[in-house]
Amino acid sequence: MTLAWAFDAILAATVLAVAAWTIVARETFAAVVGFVAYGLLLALVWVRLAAPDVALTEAAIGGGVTGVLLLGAAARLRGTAGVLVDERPGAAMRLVVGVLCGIVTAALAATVLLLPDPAPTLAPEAAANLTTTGVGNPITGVLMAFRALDTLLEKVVLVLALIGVWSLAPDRFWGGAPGPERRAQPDDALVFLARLLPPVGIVIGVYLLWVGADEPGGAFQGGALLAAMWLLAMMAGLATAPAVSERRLRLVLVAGPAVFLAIGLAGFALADAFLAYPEAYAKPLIIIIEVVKMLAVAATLGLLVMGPPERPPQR
Amino acid sequence: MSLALDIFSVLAISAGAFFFLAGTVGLLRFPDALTRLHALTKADNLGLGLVVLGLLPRADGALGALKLVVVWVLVLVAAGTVSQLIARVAQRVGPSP
Amino acid sequence: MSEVTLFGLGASALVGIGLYGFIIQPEPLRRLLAFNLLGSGVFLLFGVIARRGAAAGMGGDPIPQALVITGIIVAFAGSALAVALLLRLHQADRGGAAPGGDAPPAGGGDGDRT
Amino acid sequence: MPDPVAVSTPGGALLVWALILPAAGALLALALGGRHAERIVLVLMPVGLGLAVAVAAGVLRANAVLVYVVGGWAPPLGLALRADGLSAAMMITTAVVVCAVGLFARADFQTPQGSLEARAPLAFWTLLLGLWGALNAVLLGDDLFNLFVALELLTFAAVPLVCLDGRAETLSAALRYLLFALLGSMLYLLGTVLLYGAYGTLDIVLLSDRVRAEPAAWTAVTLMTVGLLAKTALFPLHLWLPPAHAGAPAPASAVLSALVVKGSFILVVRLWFDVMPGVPGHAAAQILAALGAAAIVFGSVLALRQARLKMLIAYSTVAQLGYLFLMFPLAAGPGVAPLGAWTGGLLQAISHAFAKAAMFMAAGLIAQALGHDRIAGLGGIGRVLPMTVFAFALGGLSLMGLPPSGGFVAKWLLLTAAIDSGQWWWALVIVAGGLLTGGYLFRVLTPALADTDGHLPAHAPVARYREAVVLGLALVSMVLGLLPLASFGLLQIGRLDMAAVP
Repeated sequence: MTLAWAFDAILAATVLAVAAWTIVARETFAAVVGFVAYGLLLALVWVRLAAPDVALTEAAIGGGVTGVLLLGAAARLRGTAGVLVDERPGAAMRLVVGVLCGIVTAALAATVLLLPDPAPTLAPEAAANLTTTGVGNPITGVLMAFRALDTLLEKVVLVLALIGVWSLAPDRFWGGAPGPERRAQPDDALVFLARLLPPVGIVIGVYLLWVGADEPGGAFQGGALLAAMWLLAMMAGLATAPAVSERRLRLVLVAGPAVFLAIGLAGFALADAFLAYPEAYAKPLIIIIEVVKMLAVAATLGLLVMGPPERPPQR
Repeated sequence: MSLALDIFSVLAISAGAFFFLAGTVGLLRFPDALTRLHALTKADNLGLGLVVLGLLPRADGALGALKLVVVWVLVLVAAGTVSQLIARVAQRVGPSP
Repeated sequence: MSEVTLFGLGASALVGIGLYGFIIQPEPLRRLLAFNLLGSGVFLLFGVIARRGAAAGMGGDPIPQALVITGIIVAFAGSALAVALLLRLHQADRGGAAPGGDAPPAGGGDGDRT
Repeated sequence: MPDPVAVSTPGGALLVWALILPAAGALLALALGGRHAERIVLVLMPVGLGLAVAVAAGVLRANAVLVYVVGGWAPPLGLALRADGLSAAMMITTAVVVCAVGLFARADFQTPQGSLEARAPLAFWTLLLGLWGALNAVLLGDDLFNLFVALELLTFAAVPLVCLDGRAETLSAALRYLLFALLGSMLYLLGTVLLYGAYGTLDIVLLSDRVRAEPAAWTAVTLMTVGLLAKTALFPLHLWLPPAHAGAPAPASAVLSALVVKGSFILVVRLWFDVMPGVPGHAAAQILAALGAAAIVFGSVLALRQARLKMLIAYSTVAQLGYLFLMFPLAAGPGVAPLGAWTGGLLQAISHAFAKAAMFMAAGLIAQALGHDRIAGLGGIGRVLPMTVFAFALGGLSLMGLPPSGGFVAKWLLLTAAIDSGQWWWALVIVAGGLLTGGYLFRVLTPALADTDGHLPAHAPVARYREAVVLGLALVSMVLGLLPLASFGLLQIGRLDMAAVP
């Protein structure tokens, strides 16, 4: 037991060290690179906490896509004059804030230590009701059946965030495509990677979705992987960014929540409650929702990373 | 038989660890970006290969072993491409410290 | 103490670091980085509580783990909107793209027609 | 004792429609795009208003809460939607204000003839629907994590509205607003995880039976309250509100000031009175009310010193939010006075919503007519836009708390509760706040109504129906004061801390 405990102690110490370093590092770009490493280490912590689904999500979205987003921003802002930069707080202020955060940490640590010993858990209830959802993976059961309203609202959050990002574009670029003009001449190494990796990525993404019903995996993780592959292809110039006003793109974006909503409303008639699934068809319905959800999540995550339209619309 | 496999695993993994160490030392000691890149990519890929080799006998069944090898190949491809990209940027920017 | 509590204390420290970074850092991008640290600390607490609640043959209580997956995606959406705002602010500040350019006269929204 | 298993009440399905319709409308508006977004909002406005009234009627008729168990999975495993008197009243307020803003904004956010689709109109109408759905989700949610997702939905619908015109000031105001909101919701989530760790559920009704006064509960309520105060912009954490609400286009700032800040305020009320009645204790309530009092004084004084009309109204929001938090020490505990304080606090939230929306839209019309909104240059606007300035004055009356406005009844209830419970200092704060509010409103009204002996300021024409909408909202805020006191019984239904009141 002590070997595992030692490994966990080292892992936790490393995660804290990298986190502290990203805060105190002087140069923003280095801090963001540190953050990406931190995201991957965190995925390892999630594996140690026996949560493979969350480890996948953390690696794919927390470390990966968020890392790409922040790296892109750091690269664009490198060397430009800071904007909306408050004045650097003096030593006294830093001390006060440090003490405040210390108190918060101490309170949290005390609460964690004082948590009730027979930890209150809903695992037995979830296990008991899992069979009626027809899904093997309990987390997919919670996301798609028990707390389906959370997942539905969350997909509407993604769509609203995308509308918010698109609404930041100057008016004359509305209708155009996000991302800068065609890359000057992408490196052939990148083009090679962009030709080799996406097929593998797509296969793994679809596998993640399919296996998500019974094993760790799921639509969000698969969607994030597909988004990564799409971004890679676009960075290498192999794929062009879709125009914002393209009807097909809008339908793919809205299809995720719309199908979920339609099946939920059908629950009124077929299974006596909103977002309830008729007993026999629970699994196929959930799979349909997950497939459409994955496409919508892949498109939304990719477009969120690419940002508002930056090119005039081609008439 | 399993004893021999265990010894083999221990040897391979420790060799892998040694190469990782060499790569890190190279990263710290070498003067400029290009040589560091060289050290890092070569040593770490070899180190990972040895670790994977060491884990193969312990993997659960052929599928597990195949997954390990696929992981190694993907890392090889990614590391190779990324190091070329960084090298090209390093050349354009000039030998920064 | 078991490793779960160890990670619990680590998560509390992460929250403290994230909060400290969020308040201290002057640059918005660094604040966003600290916000992501704070978020991962909170989600780690969810994970620790899920692991403590392991029962009925599951490695951990699925409810908090599902909440974390939803939380990570919502936090990502927040970061994406913040980054887009930051980049657009740089453009507008540098006077690059004319802010709003030929926006339709959005009512008397903004004050002086300067 | 076994947990009470929530079961759907007859009128429950209404709650689902009230939540789903605006969200579905936003998705449809994005999919169809172009001019359809505006038409979808026009169609949904009466339907949404009807739903809100139906929910309120259901709650009144049953004299109990409406509950809907989503997906058939009862809490703690599944989620439930719960409409008590408070959420029904706030849903009607939300519906009326959103309908008024929708009618008002048709002139501002029309897709120009030439182009198929324009950025600002599509964004405004889609985000308005998203905002309406998010507010209903915040009011009806019965699970703390579901409320977190609803809060994020509200934030992502509100932030882009601030910088719709793309100017550098509004973009930096929006970024500061977003950073504050993200920090606030993450602190809220931190408190939620502690509650789940200690009590094993996130459902409000189940939590109110399980939560006891212990370190986990105190830490959780402190973190959640600080997070929600950051989103409600209470005094020390109000820095983001004035530039954001003043910079936004007029219809957007009306919705932001009247409704969006009230969403997180309602969650603080749910947390203190429904989830853990009595756990935060009297001392904590005094601190919260002290922050409210500081907000009233600080906001009013700053409003007095503003040069621009919209900044003055934004600081007035900071001040009026302070009144809402006076309710916490006064409304706790049994007895008649706390009942009055509870009704007074929530009535202040409702009448402030109507009055502030009317004032922001009036300011929008004045700025469109004169081309600027400098208070110094408002001379004679009273003759140019009589209805608008009259509506602005009515809204001001309600904020000052002069009879017969709704604000008067709210402040009167708070005043009597303060005196009955012997906490006379809050009574002083209320009266002082009224005087200060009067100060900064007359600073606007005197030049506006001044007799400029004949020559009128150069002005652009303003549509008559828009003035009527603004006047209508201001009159609603006044009519609230004329309703008999008994009709506010709706606000008492379904309170979890009052075992006596069903």
